[in-house]
Amino acid sequence: MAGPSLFEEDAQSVSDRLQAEALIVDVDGFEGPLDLLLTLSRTQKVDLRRISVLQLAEQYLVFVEKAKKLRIELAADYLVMAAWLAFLKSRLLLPPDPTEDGPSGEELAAHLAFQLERLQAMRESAARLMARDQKGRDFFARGLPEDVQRSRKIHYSATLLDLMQAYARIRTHDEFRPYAFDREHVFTMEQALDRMRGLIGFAGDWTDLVSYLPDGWSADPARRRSATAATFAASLELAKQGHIELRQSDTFAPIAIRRKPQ
Amino acid sequence: MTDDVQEPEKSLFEAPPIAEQERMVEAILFASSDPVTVAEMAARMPHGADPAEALVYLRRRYEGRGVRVVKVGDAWAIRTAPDLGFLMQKEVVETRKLSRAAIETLAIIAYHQPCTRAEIEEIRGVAVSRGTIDQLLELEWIRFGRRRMTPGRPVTFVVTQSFLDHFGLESARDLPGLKELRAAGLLDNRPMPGLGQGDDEGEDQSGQSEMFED
Amino acid sequence: MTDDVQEPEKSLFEAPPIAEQERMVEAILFASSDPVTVAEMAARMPHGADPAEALVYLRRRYEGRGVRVVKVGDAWAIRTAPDLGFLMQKEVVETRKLSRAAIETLAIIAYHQPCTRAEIEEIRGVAVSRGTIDQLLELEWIRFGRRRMTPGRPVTFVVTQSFLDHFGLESARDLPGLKELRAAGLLDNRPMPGLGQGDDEGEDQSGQSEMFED
Repeated sequence: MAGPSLFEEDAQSVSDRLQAEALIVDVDGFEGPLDLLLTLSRTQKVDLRRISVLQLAEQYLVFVEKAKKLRIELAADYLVMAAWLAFLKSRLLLPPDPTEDGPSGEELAAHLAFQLERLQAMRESAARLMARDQKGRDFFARGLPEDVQRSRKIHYSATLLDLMQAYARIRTHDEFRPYAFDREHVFTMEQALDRMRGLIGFAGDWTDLVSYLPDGWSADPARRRSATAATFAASLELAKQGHIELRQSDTFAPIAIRRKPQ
Repeated sequence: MTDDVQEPEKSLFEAPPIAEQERMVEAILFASSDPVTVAEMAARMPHGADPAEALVYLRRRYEGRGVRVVKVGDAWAIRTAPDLGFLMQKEVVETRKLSRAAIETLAIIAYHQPCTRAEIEEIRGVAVSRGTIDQLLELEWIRFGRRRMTPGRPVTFVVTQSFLDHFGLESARDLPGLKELRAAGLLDNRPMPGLGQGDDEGEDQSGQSEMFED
Repeated sequence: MTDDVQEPEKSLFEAPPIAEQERMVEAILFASSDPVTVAEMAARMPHGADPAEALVYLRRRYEGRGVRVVKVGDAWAIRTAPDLGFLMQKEVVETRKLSRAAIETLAIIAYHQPCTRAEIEEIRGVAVSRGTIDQLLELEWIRFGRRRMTPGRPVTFVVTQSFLDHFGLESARDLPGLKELRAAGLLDNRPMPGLGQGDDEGEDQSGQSEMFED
């Protein structure tokens, strides 16, 4: 790999040297050290596959030296590349040390050449890609697309289980109907109190409580029970308020009431 | 005017063949976001081109196709053939659960059919909204039955064959009865919201205490 | 299930004649500015229709016309013939704004996909700025691919259908010069000798074959 061009830098033409200076001034224009190497490689005017990596390393190191002299600050990755190329150069120049492990200078050089070739290939591919016919420039999509109308179709789902549960829910609801809903067959204490307050004025003598039951509440047992309970409760309330007296001659004997004498 | 710069000189004098003009009109109509007038086409096409004539050919070419060349005001556009409008509709099917009111109403009709609206309301204990009945009619799960021979001659509702198909029943008689529902654990004494729990006895007592407490 | 109700029964078994299907595909493709997949067409067409077959006819019909039927990935679109681009009012081409870094990054992703950021940086020899990737993602020319099954599980990038559409490519396999590049070994992931990057290799190759070789 060690080409004869090793110390040919001085032999470069004036235009080449001017070009090299321009490279340094334009250092911001490079997209990293690989890009710079690719540009430098063009000065060899050979196919990238036949490039002299040693010569390239030399060119790069010269570039970095000049940049230092001109007090141009190079980004760290340019300096890392310089150090690596210096190492590569020494590997290429010195005979291989059999005690040392690791890749040979040739292997490293070949890899650098591969990287350069690959970058060049990608550049060319990018250019070919961008040179293709492009949508909106060379060919065009439909200018007046018709929107696809989305119509929503709602599909209602219900299973047999849902149906049965719903029915069960309604039927269970029935069984739990609150008692208070059955007003028809319930005689409330308020109703009994109202009724007795009206009647008590006439009850100077002991009268059976049963005779105070409202009309139409004696025939049906359920209604009779409700009316009796309400009337009894009302009479207790009236007794407590001191309006009437109660008496019962024996357990389960008829209960009689009369107006409390003033 | 700007075309002059772009177009080769000869096009100033020699118009492209009409087939080529037809291609141009086709591309212009396709890519434009608005209908294009003949004058606009002429301005974009090479000198000497006759877009009106090209349009005649293009229009004929699209006769009976999936899209047509149509006149919109004094301009031209390519539009979907009217009989294919259905392709521009995408149906999104959304599955929803039937509302509680609807499923309960449906259950009552299924178990009690033929069944009037008043009967449904009596069993559910709440009014049945018109929307609920309409929804079930639309789903074709219920239909109108014979009118009831009672005052007012109310309409009745019965379940349909679709209903039976949907729920995998041979007939409405196959619906499980109350006993079976209970056996299946569907009639458990689950607490009703807002009501005291428990059995009938507790219910009675609360009723009684109500009687005595004021 | 619900479709059965809507579609006439016969359409389940009798598809429309192929000429009619061709019209339908024509209408669907004309109506859309984005490529439409065969599956999408089938979903909108009557049961039993075979849009793929109809496309063969339609494509032939538009050969040499002002618009063409083109394949974009696994979808289809109608686009104006490229030789008629001069007739159109050009859009502001986004590629103007694309930096050299962005264009190179796009090409690297297209040719090496699926491709990690580290691989892009390795090829370009310089860090990839976040903005570059963001710009390409925003253009919807690249998207995230599967994570690489290597330490750190880095994300990969792949090109999109929009990318193919924009550059008039049927698939990523049709990228210009792809075969030559591969034959020259320039798409191999060749690690720096002496560096322990061996693990990546197998992964890369499988990734490539996955993208390009089916």
